[in-house]
Amino acid sequence: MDLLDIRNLTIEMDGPHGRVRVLDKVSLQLKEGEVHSLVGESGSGKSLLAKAVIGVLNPLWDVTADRLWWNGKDLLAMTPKQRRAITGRDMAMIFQDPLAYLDPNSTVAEQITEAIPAGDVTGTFMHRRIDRKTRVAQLLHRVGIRDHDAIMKSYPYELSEGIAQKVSIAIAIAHRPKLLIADEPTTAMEPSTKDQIQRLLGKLAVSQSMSVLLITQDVASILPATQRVSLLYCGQMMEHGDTETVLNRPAHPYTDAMIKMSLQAHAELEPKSKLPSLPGAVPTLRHMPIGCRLGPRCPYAQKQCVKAPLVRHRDEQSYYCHFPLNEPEA
Amino acid sequence: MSHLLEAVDLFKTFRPRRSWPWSKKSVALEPTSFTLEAGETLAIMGETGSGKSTLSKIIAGVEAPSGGELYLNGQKLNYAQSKRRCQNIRMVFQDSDKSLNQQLTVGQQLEEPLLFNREMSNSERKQLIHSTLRKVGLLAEHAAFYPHMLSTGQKQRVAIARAIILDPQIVVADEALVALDPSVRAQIINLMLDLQKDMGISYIIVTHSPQIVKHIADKILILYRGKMIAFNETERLLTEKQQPYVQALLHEHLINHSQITGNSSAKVTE
Amino acid sequence: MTRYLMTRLFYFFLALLVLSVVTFSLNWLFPGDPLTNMSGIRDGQAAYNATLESRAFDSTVIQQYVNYLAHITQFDWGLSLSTGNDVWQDAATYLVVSAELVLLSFALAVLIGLPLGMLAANYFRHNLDKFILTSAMTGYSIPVFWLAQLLILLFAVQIEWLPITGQINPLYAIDSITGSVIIDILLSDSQYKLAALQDALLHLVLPVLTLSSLPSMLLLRITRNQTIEVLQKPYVKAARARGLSQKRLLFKHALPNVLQDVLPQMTFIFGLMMANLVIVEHIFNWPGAGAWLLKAIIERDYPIIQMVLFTLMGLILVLNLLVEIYRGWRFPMTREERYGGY
Amino acid sequence: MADIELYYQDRNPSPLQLVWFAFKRRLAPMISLWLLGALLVLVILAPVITPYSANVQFVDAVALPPSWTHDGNMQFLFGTDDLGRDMLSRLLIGGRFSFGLPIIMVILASTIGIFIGAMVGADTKSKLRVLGRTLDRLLTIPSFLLALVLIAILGAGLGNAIIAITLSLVPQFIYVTRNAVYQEWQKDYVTASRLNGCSNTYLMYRVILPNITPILVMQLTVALSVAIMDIAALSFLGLGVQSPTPEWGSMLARSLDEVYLSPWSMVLPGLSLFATIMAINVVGDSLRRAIKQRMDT
Repeated sequence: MDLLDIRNLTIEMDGPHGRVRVLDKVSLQLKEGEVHSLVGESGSGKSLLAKAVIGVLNPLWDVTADRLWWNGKDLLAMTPKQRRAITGRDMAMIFQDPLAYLDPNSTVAEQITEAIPAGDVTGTFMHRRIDRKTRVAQLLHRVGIRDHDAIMKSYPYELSEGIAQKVSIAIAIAHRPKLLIADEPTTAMEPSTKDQIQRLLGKLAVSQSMSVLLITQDVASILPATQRVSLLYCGQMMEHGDTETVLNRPAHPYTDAMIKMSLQAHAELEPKSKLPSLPGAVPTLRHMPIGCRLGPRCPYAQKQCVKAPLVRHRDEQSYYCHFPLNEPEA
Repeated sequence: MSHLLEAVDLFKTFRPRRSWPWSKKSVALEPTSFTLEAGETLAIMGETGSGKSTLSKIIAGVEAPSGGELYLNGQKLNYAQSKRRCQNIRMVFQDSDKSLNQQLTVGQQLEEPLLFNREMSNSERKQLIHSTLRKVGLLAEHAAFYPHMLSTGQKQRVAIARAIILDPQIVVADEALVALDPSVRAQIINLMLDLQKDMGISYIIVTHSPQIVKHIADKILILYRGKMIAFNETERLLTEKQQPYVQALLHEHLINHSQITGNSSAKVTE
Repeated sequence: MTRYLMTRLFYFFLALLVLSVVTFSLNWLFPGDPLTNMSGIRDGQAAYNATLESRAFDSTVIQQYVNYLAHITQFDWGLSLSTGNDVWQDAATYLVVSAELVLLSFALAVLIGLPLGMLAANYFRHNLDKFILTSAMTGYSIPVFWLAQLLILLFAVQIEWLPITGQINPLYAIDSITGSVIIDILLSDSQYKLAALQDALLHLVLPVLTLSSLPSMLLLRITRNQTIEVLQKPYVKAARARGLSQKRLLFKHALPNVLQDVLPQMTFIFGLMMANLVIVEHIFNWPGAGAWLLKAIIERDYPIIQMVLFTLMGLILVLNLLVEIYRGWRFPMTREERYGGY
Repeated sequence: MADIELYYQDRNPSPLQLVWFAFKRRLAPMISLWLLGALLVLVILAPVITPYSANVQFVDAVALPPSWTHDGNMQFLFGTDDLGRDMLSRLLIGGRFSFGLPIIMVILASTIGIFIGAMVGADTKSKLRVLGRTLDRLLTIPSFLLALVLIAILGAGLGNAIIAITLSLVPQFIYVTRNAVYQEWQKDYVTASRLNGCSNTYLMYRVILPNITPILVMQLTVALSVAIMDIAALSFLGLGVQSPTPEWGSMLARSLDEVYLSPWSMVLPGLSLFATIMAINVVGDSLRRAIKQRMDT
C-alpha cells in the first residue's frame, strides 16, 4: 500500500477575476521510505500540493480529490482534529526560507523541545528535563551541528541560513515522521550550503527510514537519492516516474526543456552560446490556457493540445502528452 | 590604451551594529584591484559575507568606498560624480520586485534616467523607450503597465531595459540570476549575451553559481572574507591548478549525483 | 545587553534633559516675570532678592538653567502663586490620588484590551470578531467627556446605582494621609471600615470606567490587528504544519510575538490616559493632579503647571524606558534594532 | 449605448487605484465617507441654511424638547436649550468650529509636518539621529498635553486653541513622515532612481511620495479625529471656544448642569461629535485594511 496516495487532486480558489483552478487533477503516489522529487517552476502549484497534504490550506479554497489517502485512510474525510493528530505524528515539513519559519522569540532548544513527543521522555521532573536536553543535543548532532551548546541557546536571528535550515530539519525529525516534505529547502542558498543540506536530507532519509517529498524548481537540485520524480507545470502534472528513466528519456517536452535548461546542462555548452529555453512566460492565473497548459510555450504543440491529454504509461514513467518524445522505435 | 575600468586598492570598512563607538571598525572589503576591458564579462564570486556585494555596490555607486580609486577609461571616477557614473555604469538589482517603483508605470520608470541625463524631446524619449523595450523582448505597450501586472521574467527585463537605456559601457548585476525559474533564467542570460554582442556592454556579475559563471564570464574575481584570492581569466582558472578553496568554489558542479548516492554516510561538515 | 541598556538610559536622560529645558524656557514664554514664574515668589516679597541669587538670575542663562536643574532635582518647584504653598508638598497627595485612578484604569484597560483582542483575532472574519471590532470602534470614537456624561446620566441619575462625583462620601470622615482613598481607609481606625471601603470603591467605578474606555479599546484594536498579522507569519504556519493545536499556537507562539510589538504601544496608551486624566478628573471632581493642572492653567499658577507637566511627561518617559528594557530583555531580537526604522 | 468590449482588454489600474477599489467595495466606509461629505457641505452652507441665528434667545421657548417628542414644536426641529436658543442652528454653526476648523488645522499641520519630516527622513547622516531618537521618546507625549502647555503659555481662547492644537499635531506628522521616508529610502527602487541621476526633489516627490501616500492619508484621518477630539475637549474645559459661540464641546460643558432637565441638549451635540469621529475612524481603519489587502495579494 502506498504511504500517500493522491488521485486527481483539484484545488480551486475564488480570485478577483473569478474562479481559478490552481491545481488541476494531480495524482501522486508515494511509497514508504521513498525519496520523491516534485519539480515545478513558480506558479506550478507545487507548494499548494504540499500544503494540501499537510492540511494547512486556506479553508476558503475548494479541495476535491478522488482520493487523498494517508496509509489507506482518507484525509479529506477526517475532522481537523484527527487530521492534526496525523500531521503532528507522521508528517513534517521544512521550507525555503528557514529564518522566517522559526519563531523569532524562542531559542533553538525551546523549539526543538516542543517538537519532541511527550511520550518520549518519562520520569521525574528533573529527569525529564535532563532527558529532553540530551535529546535536543542528539537531534542537533544528527543534523550535523556539533557545537550544540551554543546553538541551543541562540535565537533564530543569530543563525546563518544553513544552520537555521539544519535546525528546522532537527525540529522536523524530532518526532520521527514517516514523511518529510521539503519545500524548496535549498533554493537561493549558496552552493556549499546547498550541498550540505542535500546530503543531509539524503542521509536522513536512509537512516530514519522516512519518505521524503522534495519540492524544487529545478531538476538540477533534486536530491541525489531521489528514486522517483514528478514534474508539475501550472497546476498540471506533466510527467512522473523513475528518476533514471525520466531524466534520460523524457517523454514530455516540458521535462525535456527543464533538463536542457538546468544549470548542469549549461556547463556542458560552449561558453557564451545561446542557452535552450522555453519561449514566453508562465501564464498568470487570469490567462490560463485551456487543455494542456504548456500548449502556447510548447515547441511540439499542435491543434490537439487544446484538449487535456490523458495519462499514458511507458515502462517506468507516466506522462500527459499527445506527442511524446523519445518514443522507442516501433 | 587605458582600461575600460580599473580599480586600484578599493576598500571598505564599516562599523558593526553591535559595537561600541570606540571599537575598531570591521573590514568588509580589503584593498582590491582589478581591470576590466570593453565587451568583457567579469564575475565576482564568493560566499555570503565575502564582500562581493560590497564591491559591486561600490562600482555601481550605491556605496562610497572608504578608500581607493576607480578609473573609467583612464579618468578618475569619484563617488560624487553621479552624472558621469550613471551614464556609463548601470546596475541591475537582485530582486526586480523591489527595485522597480510599484507606483510608476514602466514607461515612467524608463523615462527617469533620460530626464536627467539626456536632452531629448518628448517624442524622442518615447521613441527610445519603445525601442529599448523591444530590444529586451517586451512590447511597446508594456510602457503603460505597472510593475504588479508583469511576471517575474518581464520585470527582470524591465530592470535590464532601465539599465541599458542610457547606452552604458558597464552593467553591474548583483545576484540578478539566482532566484529565477529555470526557463526565465535561461531567457535572461540569452538576453544579456545578445545585448553584449549588439551593444558591446561589459558586465560585472555577482553570483555564486559556477555554472553560470563558466558560461558567460571572461574573467573571474574570487573573494574570501573581504580579500581577493584569485583574479584571472576563466579559462585559466578552470584549467590550471588552484588553491583548494578556489577549486571547490569553481568545481561545485562536479559533486554530482553518483558521488553522493553511493556515499550516503558522508560526514556532514559544518 | 549592556550596550542596549546604556543606549536606552542615555536617550532617556537626554529626553528628560530636553524636557527640563522645555519647562525651563516655559518660564520665559509665560507672561510675567520669569523668576516669579519659576519660583512663585513675586517682586517685592522679602525672599525675592535671595531667590534672585539662588536662581542665579544675576548670571548667564546657562548658569540659571544649571541652578534650575539643581532645584528640580531636589524637588524644589517653588511656591504656588495662588496659595503660596510649596508646590511639591501639595503635589504629593494630588499625584497619589491620580496614581490610584490611573493604575486601576490601566490595569482594567490591559485586562480588557489584550484578551479581547486575541479573542477577536482568533475568530478573524467571524461574527464574534466583527462584533468585538465594532464595539471597539464605537468605544474608541466616543469623546471621553460625553461618555462620562452618558454614564452619569445612566448609572447615577436614571438607576441610581453609583455615586456621581468625588472620592468618598465625606460622612465617613476618612483623613487623607497618602491621598489614595483605599490605602487611607485601610490605614484609618474608622469603625465603618468595610462600609467606607465599599463606598470608596463605588465612587471609583465611573471614573475608572471612563478613563479606561478609550485606552482599552485602542489596545484591543492594536492587539487584534497585530495578532492577525502574527498568525499569518511563516513561523506560525510552520508550527501549524507541525500539528500543534490552535490554543498552543496562540499562547506559545503568537502571544510573545504580539506582545513584542504591542508593548511599545503601551507607552502611547499611557500617554493618552494622562491626557484624558485632566478631563475625567474635572468631570468627576476628582482631587487629583489632572484637575489640579486644569485649575492652575485657569488661575495661571505657573510653578504648578510646570511641575505637573514635567511629572506627567516624565512618567511617560519612565514607562517608555521600562518597557524598552523589558522588551530588550525578553525579546532579544529587538535589541538588534533591525525593526522599527530608526 | 452600453460599452461592449469587443476585444479582451486589460485594465491597467495603478496601485493607488487598486487601494481605492478595495476600499470602495465595502459598505460601511463608503457610508462614512458620504456622511463626512454631507457634513462638510452642511458646515460650509451653515450660515445660509440655519433657521435662526445661533445666539438669538426665544424667551417663550426655553428648554423646548425636540420636535418629535410630545412637547416638541416643529418650529424648533431639535428643540431649544435652557436659554431658548435653537438647537439645530447651534449644532450647524457649532459644526464649523468642531468639524470645519479641525480640517483646516490638520491641513496646516500636515503641510508643515510632512515637509519637515520629508527633509529629516531624507537626511541619513548619523549626527542628527541622536536628536531624532531623543525626540522620538518625547513624541510618546500625547498631543492634548502639548496643547495644554501651549494654552498655558498663550492663555485660553479660540485663536490660541487653534494655534495650540495645530502646533501640537505637527510632531506626529513629522514622526510618521520621517519614518516612512526613511524606510523607503533604504529600498532598492530608491537606490535605483538615485543611480539614474535623479535630483533630490524628484526623488522625494515623484519617487517616494506616491509610495507613502497611503500612510500619510491614514495619518491624516488619525490627526483629524484627534483634532476634533482635542478642540472639543479644550472647549469643554473652557479653554477653547468661549461662550456664547456654539461649539459641540462647549455645548456639552453647558449641558453638564442641565442634563437632568433637558437631556437632548447633551445627547445631540455629543451624538454629532461621536458620529463624526466614528465616521473618520471607520474611513481610516478601512483604508488601513485596503492597503493591507493590496499588500497581501
